[in-house]
Amino acid sequence: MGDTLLSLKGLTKAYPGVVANDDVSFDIRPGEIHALLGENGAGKSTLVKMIYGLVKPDQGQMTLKGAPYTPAEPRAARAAGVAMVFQHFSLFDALTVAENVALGMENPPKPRDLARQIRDVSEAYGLPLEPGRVVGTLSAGERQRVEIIRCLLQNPRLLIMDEPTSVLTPQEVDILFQTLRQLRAEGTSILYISHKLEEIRALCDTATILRLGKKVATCTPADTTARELAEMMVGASFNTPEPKPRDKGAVLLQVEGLSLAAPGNFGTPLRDISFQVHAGEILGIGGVAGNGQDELLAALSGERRSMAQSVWLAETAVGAMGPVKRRALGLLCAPEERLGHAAAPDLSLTENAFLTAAKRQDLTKRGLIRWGEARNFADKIIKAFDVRTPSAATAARALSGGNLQKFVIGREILQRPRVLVVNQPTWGVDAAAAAAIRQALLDLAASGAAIVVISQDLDELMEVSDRFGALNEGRLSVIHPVETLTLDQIGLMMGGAHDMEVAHAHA
Amino acid sequence: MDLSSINPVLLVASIMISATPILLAAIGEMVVEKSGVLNLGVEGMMITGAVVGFAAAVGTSSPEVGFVAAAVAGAALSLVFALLTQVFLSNQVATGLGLTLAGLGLSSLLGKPYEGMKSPTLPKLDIPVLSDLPVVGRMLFSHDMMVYLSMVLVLAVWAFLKFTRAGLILKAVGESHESAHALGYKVVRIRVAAIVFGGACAGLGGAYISLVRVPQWTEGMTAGAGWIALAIVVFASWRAGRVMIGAYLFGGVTVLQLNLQAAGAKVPVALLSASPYLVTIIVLVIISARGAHAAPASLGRSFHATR
Amino acid sequence: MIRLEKRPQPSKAWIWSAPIVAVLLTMIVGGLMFMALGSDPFEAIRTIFWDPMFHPQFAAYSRPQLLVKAGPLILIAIGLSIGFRAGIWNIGAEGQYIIGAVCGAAAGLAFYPSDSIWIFPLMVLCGILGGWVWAMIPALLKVKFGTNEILVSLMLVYVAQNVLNSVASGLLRNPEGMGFPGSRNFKQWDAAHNSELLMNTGMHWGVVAAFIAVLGAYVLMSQHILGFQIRLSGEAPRAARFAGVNPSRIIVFCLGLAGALAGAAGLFEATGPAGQITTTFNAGYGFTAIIVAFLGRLHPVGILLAGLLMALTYIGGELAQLMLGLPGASIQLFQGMLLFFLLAVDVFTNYRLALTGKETV
Amino acid sequence: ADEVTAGFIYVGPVGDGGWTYEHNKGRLAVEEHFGDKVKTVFQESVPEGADAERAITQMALSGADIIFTTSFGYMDPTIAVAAKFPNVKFEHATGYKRADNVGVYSARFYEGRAIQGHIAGKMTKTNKIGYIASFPIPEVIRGINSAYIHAKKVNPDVEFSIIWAYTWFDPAKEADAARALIENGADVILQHTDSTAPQAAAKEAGGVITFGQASDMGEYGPLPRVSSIIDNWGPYYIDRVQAVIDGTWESDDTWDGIGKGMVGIGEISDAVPADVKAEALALKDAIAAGSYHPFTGPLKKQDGSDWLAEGETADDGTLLGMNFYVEGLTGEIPN
Ligand SMILES: Nc1ncnc2c1ncn2[C@@H]1O[C@H](COP(=O)(O)OP(=O)(O)OP(=O)(O)O)[C@@H](O)[C@H]1O
Ligand SMILES: Nc1ncnc2c1ncn2[C@@H]1O[C@H](COP(=O)(O)OP(=O)(O)OP(=O)(O)O)[C@@H](O)[C@H]1O
Ligand SMILES: [Mg+2]
Ligand SMILES: [Mg+2]
Repeated sequence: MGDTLLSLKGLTKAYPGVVANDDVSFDIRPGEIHALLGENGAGKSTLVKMIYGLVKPDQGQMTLKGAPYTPAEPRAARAAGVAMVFQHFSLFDALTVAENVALGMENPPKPRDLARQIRDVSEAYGLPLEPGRVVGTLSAGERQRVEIIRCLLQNPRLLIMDEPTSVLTPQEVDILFQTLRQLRAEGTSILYISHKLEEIRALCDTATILRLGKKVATCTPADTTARELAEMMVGASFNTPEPKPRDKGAVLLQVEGLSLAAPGNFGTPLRDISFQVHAGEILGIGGVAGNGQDELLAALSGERRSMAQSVWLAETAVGAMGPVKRRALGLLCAPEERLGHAAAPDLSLTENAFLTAAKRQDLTKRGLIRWGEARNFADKIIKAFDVRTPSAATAARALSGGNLQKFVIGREILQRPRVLVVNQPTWGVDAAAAAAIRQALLDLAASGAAIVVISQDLDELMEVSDRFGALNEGRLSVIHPVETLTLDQIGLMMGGAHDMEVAHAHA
Repeated sequence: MDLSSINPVLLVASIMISATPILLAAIGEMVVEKSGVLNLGVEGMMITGAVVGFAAAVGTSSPEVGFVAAAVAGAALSLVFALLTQVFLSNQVATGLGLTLAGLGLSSLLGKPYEGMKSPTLPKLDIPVLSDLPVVGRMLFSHDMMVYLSMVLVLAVWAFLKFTRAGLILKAVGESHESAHALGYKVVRIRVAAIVFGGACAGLGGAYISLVRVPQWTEGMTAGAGWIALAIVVFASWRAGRVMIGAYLFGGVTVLQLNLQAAGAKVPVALLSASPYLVTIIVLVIISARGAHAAPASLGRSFHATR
Repeated sequence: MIRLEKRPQPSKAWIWSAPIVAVLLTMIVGGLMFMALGSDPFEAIRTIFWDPMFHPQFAAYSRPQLLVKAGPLILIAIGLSIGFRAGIWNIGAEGQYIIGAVCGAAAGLAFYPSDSIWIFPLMVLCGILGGWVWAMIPALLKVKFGTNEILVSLMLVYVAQNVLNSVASGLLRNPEGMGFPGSRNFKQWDAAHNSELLMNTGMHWGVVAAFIAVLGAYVLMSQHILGFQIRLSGEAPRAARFAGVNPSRIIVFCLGLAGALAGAAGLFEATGPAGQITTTFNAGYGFTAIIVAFLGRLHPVGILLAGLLMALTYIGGELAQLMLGLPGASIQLFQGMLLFFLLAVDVFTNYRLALTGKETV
Repeated sequence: ADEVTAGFIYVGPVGDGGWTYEHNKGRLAVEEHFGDKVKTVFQESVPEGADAERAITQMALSGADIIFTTSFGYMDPTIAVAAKFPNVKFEHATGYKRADNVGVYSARFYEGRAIQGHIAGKMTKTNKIGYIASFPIPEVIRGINSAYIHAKKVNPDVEFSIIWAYTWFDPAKEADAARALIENGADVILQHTDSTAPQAAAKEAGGVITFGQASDMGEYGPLPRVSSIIDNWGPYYIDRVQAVIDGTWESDDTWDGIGKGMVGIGEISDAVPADVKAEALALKDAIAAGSYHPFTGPLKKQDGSDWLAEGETADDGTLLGMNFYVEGLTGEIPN
């Protein structure tokens, strides 16, 4: 076994308008866990896609165990012993676990043997899976197991994982780490991408940091502080949001016994959810992806209706109203998925501003749209939230994720909501922009609005919210003030242990 | 009305003949849709197959050659659709409709010299023992080769989708082209292959009309069979076995309503002759009301890979 | 290697030039086809595109006929395009057209031979209603059961054709028609005749309605909140639901509008240019309008131009048959080509060509 | 004009093998007969409706001197265009509206149907005769009645089963209809639709006889096709064009049959027994000579009411508007 497993030299890949990777070189040793760090858009995913044969480098070479390595397609990469778990899952909802696994293998064994292998391997690594289940019915954590098992069945020499933990509970993260350490012990190298710096310090042997497509450093994470890592990624220091003093007012949003059936085949039902939010308060709702976050937002926005009495806006029962009426009353929302849900990709920013602001900003007159006013409103959002775009006539899909997110949040905040519900407000947004968005939320609360922040980023929730609850399989845990919670308790809440002890302790 | 005058043996036999063209076209279209592509040009490919098959059969005096030529012609026309939708990323609905229009025009242009001609017809297979059975022999075992071929094709497609890796990949592409691409499958290539297969099947179906069912060439002779084939795919919830049931059901209603007329049934003629379409609508409603869609998740969506 | 690369924004230049490029390509390839058929390609192209408007012998007659032919196509295509923008694929306009004409004609004939001025408005109203009702069938089935509207609307065309066969030789048959199928001729009954409004212009009420529809659709789609909701539903259904758009309402509205316009077109045609309800009075306008809608890129002004262009190829095609002996089928193929070329060229509005393996920055 | 142009408007494609095919044969006969003196133009597959009026107008504008519009549905458009072109002569087939420059012409196909009925009645073994009808219009009803009367005359047990196809020309549908009739026990198929698909279906079934319609369909003889009714428009067209050349053309109403040769009876094949053939030919001669009218009393209507008394013959007015079955036919005329 040589000194390096995979060596990258001068890899460069340009997309129109950006150089995603610019002359990147580093080595991965056998049996090490190598972290790849960088802000959103730094080029991490692009780099690993080149290693996996999905993207062809414009320039540069790779060598695997000393031999030139130029995978023309993923099949070649898999044959060379490279396996990958994708940032956005590459699974097929309507197919079974076994079929999904087979699709990711070069020469899958007969169905019966494969099913047995899946059971064996998944148990050996503590990631139990039922081969016959349809993937669409699995939770996010289970879906990731499918991806991982698919890789492990091929005995890879290099396993690439692109942000695997963003969808896992702390407990599941622990299990995953055990698995990865076990693999390292067996001699497998792991290239590990994550934004969670403490994780990386705990797990990884080496870290390579990318900024704007260039490699800026390689270091040993255990010897570097999280703060130092973050500054290397960003290349500068930035402000952390500051809460202003705020007074808790009357209850503005009240949810009582909200239950809703799952939408479609693969959704999560909401089960008996109750909570209150006061004026000037931020309620944080955590949980692993796919535990009812989207469904809760849809039930609050009015996309899905429930019993009138199950959602109250101040003194009004709004549960049976549609989105337009709720908005008119001051209940605004910003969903997680920016393109296609919060905004229509091919429509201009002006049109997207109109999308939710028609009533509150008075942008229509006898059914006709006052496009001039709509444009003014869009310009106002662009200015107030520093949205980088050529103009308000630009299509939403032409904006970068972070800029569009600022636009979407800005659109709701500038309509002066009484209650604002946001889901993943800084998902995929770089640190500086994320800080700005959090600051805006804090300011809005200070001005007397009630806010619900649904997020999978625990640090974010700890930073902005006054009280915290977690969603698990469509149930909401008991809600606690943030100051009283430890990470362990939060993990239990997210995992669905309905924290009876904790509840007693603070009763 | 004297229903007893209807001869059930002959009735079943002629249902098989009238169902075979739609069965062929529908099983092909089902494979296309399984790969996530909606080709509404079945009618255009069928009629092109009908004319080319007829011309080739007349030219070579061999109906077998006619069928092969029809399959090739249907496949060739479907390549136009594949080029437009898979390479030029055009809207599949519009392109399919355009293909039907172009196919109708092309076929009547090609067919001019063949109008009013007779073609050699496909001989009935004489299956030893089976054909000689009383009743069933005449009913089920004395048809031409294509009737059995269409059934074998259904069986083959069923087995392909259920048991083979290639079938699994085809379904995967139709479910999520992004995931399939990420795993390294050639989405466009797989879809083009499916489209071409669908085109060949539609061509065969068309040729069955012009070489066996009618048999002669006339403009517009497929008379909507391609649309029925599309309906049957939905009706069948994208399952091979049910495609067969659907095609035979439709063929059955079509033939039965004529038999009822012939037997002097006291039902308005307009209602009888609209009955195949009404039955199709009713079945579509029942199927959708039961929520058994099972449509491939990527059906009709364009795919463009960046590399 | 050349490959396609998505543009961040649709190209304005291509939006306008793509149809022109498509027409030019069609002329070139169509010309080659005509040459293969043994005609002079230049003469054929001239006959199709130029003669209907400028031929000394025919133009005075054919020019107004352009409007007569384009009117129903535009009227139907406008209705269809609005649904297509919302992702609702009504391809059964032919059936809605037939039923509209049948209902409108029946309503009028019930009062034969009254010469009240209300007859024609009543017929128009019933025509609209008839088309609307026929379109409501797929609409309600889709809303209630999620039934595929493409297939239901299409199957209903065949049903409508059977209804037409039945009433043309039964209920609506002209009692003075010697037992032949076909209604009374509306051209001979002034109260019900959709006559030319200005002599030798081809302008009849159906054409007027088409122009109003173009204008109305333009305002609806670009200025009205409902049009915005329709576009939103087609572009991003989830975003539409988030905005508060009720998908069922959009389905019912779009199919209903398309049905109403197709029904009106049928009635105007039956009482005007066709003159009577016969088993064959419907000349496939409902299907051709789909192509017109796409040629016009689902935009009202585009549809206006596409309808006129389509009418031109029809009438020019007839002249080419008459004067050059070109087979009618070649014209059909020519129209198919036009659509294909537009669809192909359209890719450049959203994508550009790029050379791979080269630095682009 | 030095050269006369004759125009033809066809409802179907020239190659339909039936109705339009025979009209086009008539046009070719005109070309052949006059040579350079007459030019012909035609337009095929012209839909009945708005497009017909335009097609006829454009033909008139292009300089045609006489225009034959060869389908019933062109009646009103022909009248309308004729009013705008007083110097152009129009001839409309199978209609009933005339004008100074519009004449009408049609053929007495029911005379041929009588002969078919006779042969059919004699030859059926199952006593079931299938009839593929197109639209419920007088011409078709006349044909059914005529065939039935003469079949019944020679075979009192005969029964007709009728399928209304609602099309003049749809081979697939015609083939299905023929099969359905055969499945119902019919061993003779009469058709009033234009394609040869029923012939092919009968051939495949075996033991069934058919008759050619509009054209001879001789390629299906001697079995299943045993004879045919042939439209023969050539002589009439030549006659009318000659009248235009001579300047003697006048609007008139022509309804000719076997006697004038407008309706031809195709070769009766050897599959028909000699005695039957002889009887059929005798019937044909009697009709041609005018000594026998196919609708001669005593005849009752389907409902049992009297229509024609002993020895009385039907008048043309009743025949032209015929909308009832004669006694003995079952089923209803759809409407
Ligand atoms: N297919 C593509 N076409 C054009 N630009 C692309 C494409 N893929 C990535 N990019 C751009 O390349 C840059 C790097 O993207 P990449 O996905 O590698 O970032 P990342 O570091 O993985 O970010 P994240 O943390 O958000 O996952 C970004 O600016 C992105 O917009
Ligand atoms: N973005 C928007 N801006 C303004 N008005 C809208 C918007 N979207 C929808 N509307 C319209 O506003 C009206 C009220 O919308 P809302 O969603 O409250 O309706 P609803 O609850 O479905 O109505 P109902 O309770 O009557 O069924 C509807 O006519 C809706 O079509
Ligand atoms: Mg990434
Ligand atoms: Mg990320």
